[in-house]
Amino acid sequence: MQRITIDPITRLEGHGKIEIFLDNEGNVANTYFQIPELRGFERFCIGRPVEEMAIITNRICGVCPEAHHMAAAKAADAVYHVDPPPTAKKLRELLYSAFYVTDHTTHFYALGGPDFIMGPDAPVAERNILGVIHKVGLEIGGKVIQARKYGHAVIEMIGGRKVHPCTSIPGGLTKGISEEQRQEIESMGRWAIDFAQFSLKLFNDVVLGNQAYVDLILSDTYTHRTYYIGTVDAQNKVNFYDGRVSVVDPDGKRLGTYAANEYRDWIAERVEPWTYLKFPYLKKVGWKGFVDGKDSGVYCATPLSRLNAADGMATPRAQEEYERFFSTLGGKPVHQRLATHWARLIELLYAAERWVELATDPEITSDNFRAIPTEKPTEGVGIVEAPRGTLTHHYWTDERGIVTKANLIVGTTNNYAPISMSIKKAAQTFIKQGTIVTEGLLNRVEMAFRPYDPCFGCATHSLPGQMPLVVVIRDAQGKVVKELSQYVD
Amino acid sequence: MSEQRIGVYVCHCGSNIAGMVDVADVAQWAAGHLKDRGVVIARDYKFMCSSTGQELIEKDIKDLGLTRVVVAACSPHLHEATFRKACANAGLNPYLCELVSIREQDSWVHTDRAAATEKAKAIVSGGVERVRYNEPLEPLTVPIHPATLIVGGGIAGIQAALEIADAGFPVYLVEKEPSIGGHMAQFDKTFPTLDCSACILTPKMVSVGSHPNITMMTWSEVEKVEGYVGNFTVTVRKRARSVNTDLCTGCGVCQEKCPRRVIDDVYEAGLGYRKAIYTPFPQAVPKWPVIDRENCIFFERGTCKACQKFCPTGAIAFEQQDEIVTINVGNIILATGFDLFDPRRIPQYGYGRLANVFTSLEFERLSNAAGPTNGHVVLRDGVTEPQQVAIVHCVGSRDRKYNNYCSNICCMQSLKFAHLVKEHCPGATVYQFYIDMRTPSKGYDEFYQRGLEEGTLFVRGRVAEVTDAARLPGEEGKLIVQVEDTLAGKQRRIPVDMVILSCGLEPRRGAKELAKVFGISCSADGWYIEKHPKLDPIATMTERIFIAGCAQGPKDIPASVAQGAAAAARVLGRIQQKQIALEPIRATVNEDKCSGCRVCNELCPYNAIVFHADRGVSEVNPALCQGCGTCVAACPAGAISGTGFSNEQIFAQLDGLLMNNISKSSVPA
Amino acid sequence: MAETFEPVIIGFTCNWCSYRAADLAGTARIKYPPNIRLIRLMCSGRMDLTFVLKALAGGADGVLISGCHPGECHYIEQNYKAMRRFQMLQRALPQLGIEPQRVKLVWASAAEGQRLANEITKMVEEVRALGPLQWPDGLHPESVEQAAAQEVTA
Amino acid sequence: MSENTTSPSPQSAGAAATPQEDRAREASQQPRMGGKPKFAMYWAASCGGCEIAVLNIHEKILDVDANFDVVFWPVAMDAKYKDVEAMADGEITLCLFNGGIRNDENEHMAHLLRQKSKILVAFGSCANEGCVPALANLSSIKDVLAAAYQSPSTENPQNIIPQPSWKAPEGEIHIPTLKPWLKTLDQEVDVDYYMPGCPPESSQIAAVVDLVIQALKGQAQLPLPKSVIGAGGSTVCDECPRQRNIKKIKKFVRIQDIRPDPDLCLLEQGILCSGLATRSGCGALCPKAGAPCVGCYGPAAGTLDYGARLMSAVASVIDSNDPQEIERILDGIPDPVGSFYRFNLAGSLLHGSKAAWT
Repeated sequence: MQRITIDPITRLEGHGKIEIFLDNEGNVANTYFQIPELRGFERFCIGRPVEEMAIITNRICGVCPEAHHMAAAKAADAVYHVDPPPTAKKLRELLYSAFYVTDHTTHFYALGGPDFIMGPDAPVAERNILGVIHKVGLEIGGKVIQARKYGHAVIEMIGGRKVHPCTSIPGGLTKGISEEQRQEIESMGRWAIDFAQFSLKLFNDVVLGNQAYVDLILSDTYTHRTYYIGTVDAQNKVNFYDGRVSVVDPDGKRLGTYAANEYRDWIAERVEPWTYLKFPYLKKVGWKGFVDGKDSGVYCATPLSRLNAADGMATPRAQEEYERFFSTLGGKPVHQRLATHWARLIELLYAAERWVELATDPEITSDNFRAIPTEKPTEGVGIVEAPRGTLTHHYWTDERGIVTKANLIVGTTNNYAPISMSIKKAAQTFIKQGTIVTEGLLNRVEMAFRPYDPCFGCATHSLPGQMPLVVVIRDAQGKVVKELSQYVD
Repeated sequence: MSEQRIGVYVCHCGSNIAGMVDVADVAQWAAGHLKDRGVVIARDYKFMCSSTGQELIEKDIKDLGLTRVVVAACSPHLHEATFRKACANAGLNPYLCELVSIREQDSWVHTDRAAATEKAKAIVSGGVERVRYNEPLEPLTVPIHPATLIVGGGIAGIQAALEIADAGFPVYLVEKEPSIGGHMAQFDKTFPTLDCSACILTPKMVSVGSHPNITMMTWSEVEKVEGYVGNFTVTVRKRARSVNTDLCTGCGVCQEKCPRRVIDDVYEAGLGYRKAIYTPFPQAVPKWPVIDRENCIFFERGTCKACQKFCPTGAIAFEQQDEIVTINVGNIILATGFDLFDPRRIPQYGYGRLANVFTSLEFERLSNAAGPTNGHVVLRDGVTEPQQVAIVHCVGSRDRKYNNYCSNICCMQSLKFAHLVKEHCPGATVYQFYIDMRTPSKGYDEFYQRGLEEGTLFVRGRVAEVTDAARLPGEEGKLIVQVEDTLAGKQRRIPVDMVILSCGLEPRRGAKELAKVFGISCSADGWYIEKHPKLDPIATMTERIFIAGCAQGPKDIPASVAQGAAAAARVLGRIQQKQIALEPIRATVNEDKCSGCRVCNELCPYNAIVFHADRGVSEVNPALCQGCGTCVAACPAGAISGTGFSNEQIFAQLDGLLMNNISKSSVPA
Repeated sequence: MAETFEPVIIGFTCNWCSYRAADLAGTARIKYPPNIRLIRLMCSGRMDLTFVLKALAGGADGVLISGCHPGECHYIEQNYKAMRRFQMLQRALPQLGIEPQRVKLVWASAAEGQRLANEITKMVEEVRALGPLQWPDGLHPESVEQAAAQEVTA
Repeated sequence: MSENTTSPSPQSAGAAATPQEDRAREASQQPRMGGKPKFAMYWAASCGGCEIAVLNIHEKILDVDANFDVVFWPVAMDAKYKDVEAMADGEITLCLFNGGIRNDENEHMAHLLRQKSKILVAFGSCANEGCVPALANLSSIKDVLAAAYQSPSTENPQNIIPQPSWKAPEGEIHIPTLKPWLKTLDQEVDVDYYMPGCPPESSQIAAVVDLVIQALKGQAQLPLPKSVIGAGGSTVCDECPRQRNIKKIKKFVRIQDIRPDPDLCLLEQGILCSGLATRSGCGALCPKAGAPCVGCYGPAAGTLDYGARLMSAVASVIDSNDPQEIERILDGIPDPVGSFYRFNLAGSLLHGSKAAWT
């Protein structure tokens, strides 16, 4: 039996290792997508004051610390049974919307987008942000940098720092914003809306305008019929900061919605001995292995999932794009993973619009951004939509508010099973009867998981380094017969 | 760090060390295992502190170019100075020498030779590592102000003041009462010689009053002490006397005319009266009276002014205000004396409840010819002479409930009382109720013998109760002393007319507060702590501040006088040096590292740390700093370093003691 | 390890009371076990908790901190600062897996050589009973791994 | 432990200094033929915040591109791990290494990049002192694994625990072995410079980039080997605008319990703020935002143990001499080690709890 080792995967914010085993006919027998690290946050949150969770758990991931900061802060609110004043909630959501803009921008232009803008068969050396800049023009590089800059400016204004914000505490925030800051935030937000629309237009022209890409998107290779989850507001519109989590089945039928503290009725996690990462699945449906379909509890939590799980977007421009999205791709739900890139841009637009909505909210500059907790701390769950999936923080404390138990289900983790499935499917598609494996395989495999924008930093609560994508083909004895890299030798 | 050349010298101290520690082995080990730590020579010698021993070191410094010296011998408190001097003689900065103790802390306290030898190696190793980080230091010298402040005008303070003044140096004598004299002025006779207290004290008081070098500040109290060693700035509050001392002749008319009689519970111990304007006693120095404003009718109602009307020189000055004066002095002697134990705290002795129970001080006044009864020893009724008198010892002393210590003077004062009773009331029976008789000093035991001969009755046992509840015939109208006679081994009830409580001595109320003002410390009992209980009972741990008399602990007049004189001698010696060299153990702030967090600001009891708001940094005044290092340990920025005890030195010593400085493999098993 | 474990205890004494107490113990030939090695500070207020942790990390099995009795500090009240730090450390030690009894604060006046000797004897026995601390050499964390090798593969 | 470890213990008695100096000297010489000096950045067990912080220097990133040959930077570009192995020793001029050493793979990369780099910079709190993940050093690996794989939402009846090597039906597969103990970079390999912060502030990164570029052009001097770069020489209070008075603490409070005076030192208000012991350089961001300093810039120069320093300082200003009252006041600090060693545990003298290795 042959085995192929892909270790690790490039331009994925975290570390993954893929083992592909071929049977004697040279067909894919099985694939293992392994996550190699664990930092143990669930353990060492124990004994810490719950108000520190927001600054401890955001060290889980430097790519989306804002998400952990929010989830932990909301959980701490719940632990103290305190309801932050509207201004506090709005400021947090404002920060969070700005964060979404930087994060989705980074992914689309630096990580996921290049596959499309440059084309899947373009040399890898070109399939990166620099390539994009060369193809679309230098000013786009400036725009991307600008978008990140603005986003981080807002994060620092409200969160106190660009990375690892520090201002959310049980009952609200440690500071508010001034009118001058508000104006600055608003004008940056308006720029962000234009940028989001520009990005959608870019996608429209370069990708949707190219039948080959559309076919690729719609091809079965990148399609899985799974369940989808995503947080929605009272009107069942997509919301990143707060709401109930909506669960829809592969036919798009809503199974129901759950509140943060009900998450364990819906979600369970499975442990495999060959990876440090767990596999969440829908408890009600149950774990049936790495298969899709209605009977398998495997679900997906991505921008695509959020669109599938919601009835629409809460802002006008985003809503238009939402409708166009589903009409173009033949109605809800959309199962084609590559469409996630598009969905992400629609979320980018929503985030920018929400940013301006909140920046123009009359309450936003109020100094009533704190409520002092009065109740005994007990237990609480906080849920937000991280860009890479629903993020759940759950803390139990003693009467002093010291954490006695912690449970974290992190964005990317939700998608571990579907990603593994996508990888296997891609491998099966491109390795047949011992076809000589070419780098094409590597690109295609990469394309299979890149839509998930997987961040195993979060997932493993660690973010170790990555190495270039290398395929090692070994024979049954494990001797290396061929080695390929992404570079054209 | 530049390469060090270290010499190690292990002392035998005869057999004191060599008897328990294999000194040769220690020296050899050091030469071998500590070679790569900079040790170039290691010797052992019989007596390192001997002149030959010191020469050994000096020679090596010159010949081998030693840059550091470690001596393993006795406690640094004994010979640190010796070996530092030896290094200095050889041109090596004395502070580059480290003395580690392998005697007091090793050979003398351990019994296993092997273990003691291993420990000695560790101690040497610690010293070697530490000395590598010793820095050459220069002692700070500060000039000394020639004037001296003496607080307390009792006999000890008076003695000290005269000694210094006679030597030609200025003295400020601060006394809180209107007159100097202290407790001694209240006594009639003094044991064991029974000479008249006034007769021997008054001349001294007078010469203080008239001495050109002594500035007396009576009716005054020290409020603040600032500045530093050798240069104190003292703030004194001179309470308003309401008498113009330039005009007052001390004729005393004002006191005659003053219509307000006040019970005098200071000088007369509550037995007699004084006026609202008064001098405590006829021989008072200074002679000027004071108006006690709490009791003066004018200050109560705005009328009267009798004194003013009659004052021939118009010296009465109601408008006078308290005066705050600041004086500069180089040395300070505290002679603040004692307070009498208040026997009300022992209710079963009935003082305050039973009329004819007296305190020792009350009896002093009773027996004093110048006292309220003109020296007639009588009961409270003022007429009846007592037939039986009981003297109770150790009242408030040698008693866990009150004071553990022996008040030193009570036995003798009780013997004196017994004698005086017999002198004033011939035929009276006197009982002494004692625990132990303590009469150690010169002529004291003879006085005790005399008491015995005079027929005083001694009952050994602590008095349980003094009561007026008669139970047996003959007890009616008497005070009954209930006691277990531990010699006869039985309970006894002894009816008497008068009971004298020989009260113990206690620190002045407020002694602790005063200690804070002067930055010295009190023992748990509240007495001021001397620098060394045997070798330096005069100095305090705070440079330039000395103690004399009962402030340091209960003592009799000769001892107080001796200590006053001794303190004066110390001060004179210091003044003559004109400047002091201070151990250069000081904290310093690195201003670049100081963040101005102000953690250190409140930590210094000597207010040596000042915060410069403009620069946002703290600074240590080296002259005020005493080198305790508390701020060094507290500085969160590590911006404060302490010379002599730097982190580097201590870390290094730790590594040495734990033998982490030599590769584990080479550690002898 | 030897049959009977001989703990190493580092003692920090102040220059005025506890070091003199140690001297007095010597002068009076009062015996106590040789397991303690003293470092003289000017005042217990100089006691930086770093000293204690460095001692423990450096191989000491226990640390004794000693100074003048409260109210008798040569520097008036600095020993209270030592006390505050000590009490703080006592709360941290258990979290670090170190028995609080391994670090002790003992007041001893210059006159209390006997008392100091007794306290040392007592502490040596207590630490002996606790067994070796033997903290892994910080600068060579491999020793940590050896210590925990069996744990690595859970 | 960082550069400023003034411990005179021979292990750190500067013995290692010489090779550094050589490397640093070479590095500051004009780059040899082969064009621009080579730049690498690597993440071990870190959160990626350091990478984001570097990206946040925005336009400056182009200077890096202009002045360096970026040979290895996983997050930003594809490069072959084998390429690094193929490099000559010291071929990489400047390597920013972030992340702690959590497993044997991190260890391997640390040694490889040390070998290949002239200047190895411990970049960010994790590499410098362990950062928050080092709090895992308070527990045994057993407990860490149990907390993860027996969590309340995990269905794991057979109590499966991931294994470093596992026999799948198709063959044996491996994942890295977790170390019992998270290490800092310089506990694993020799480090030339230390750049603290969680993450290092972008402005500081930009300044350092400038300096190195200048130095490579021979227009500036590289700092002394083993020194801390991209940070201040004092502590956060130095940069904190809050008003400070003498410190006397009668009561410690948790931040959610009070509405702090926005202009007054937080510690003086009883909120445990680490600013006083934490190296300056961030600009006191957290205190300015009304939150206490959490200590991410690590110890000030000359500090051997960050937590011990902070504890000694804070305890010193507790306003009581009565043991009982002091205990009551200390009750206000429910998690001393977590609070005083939040970022520094791996770098501390003890590195963690005995629990981690027994």
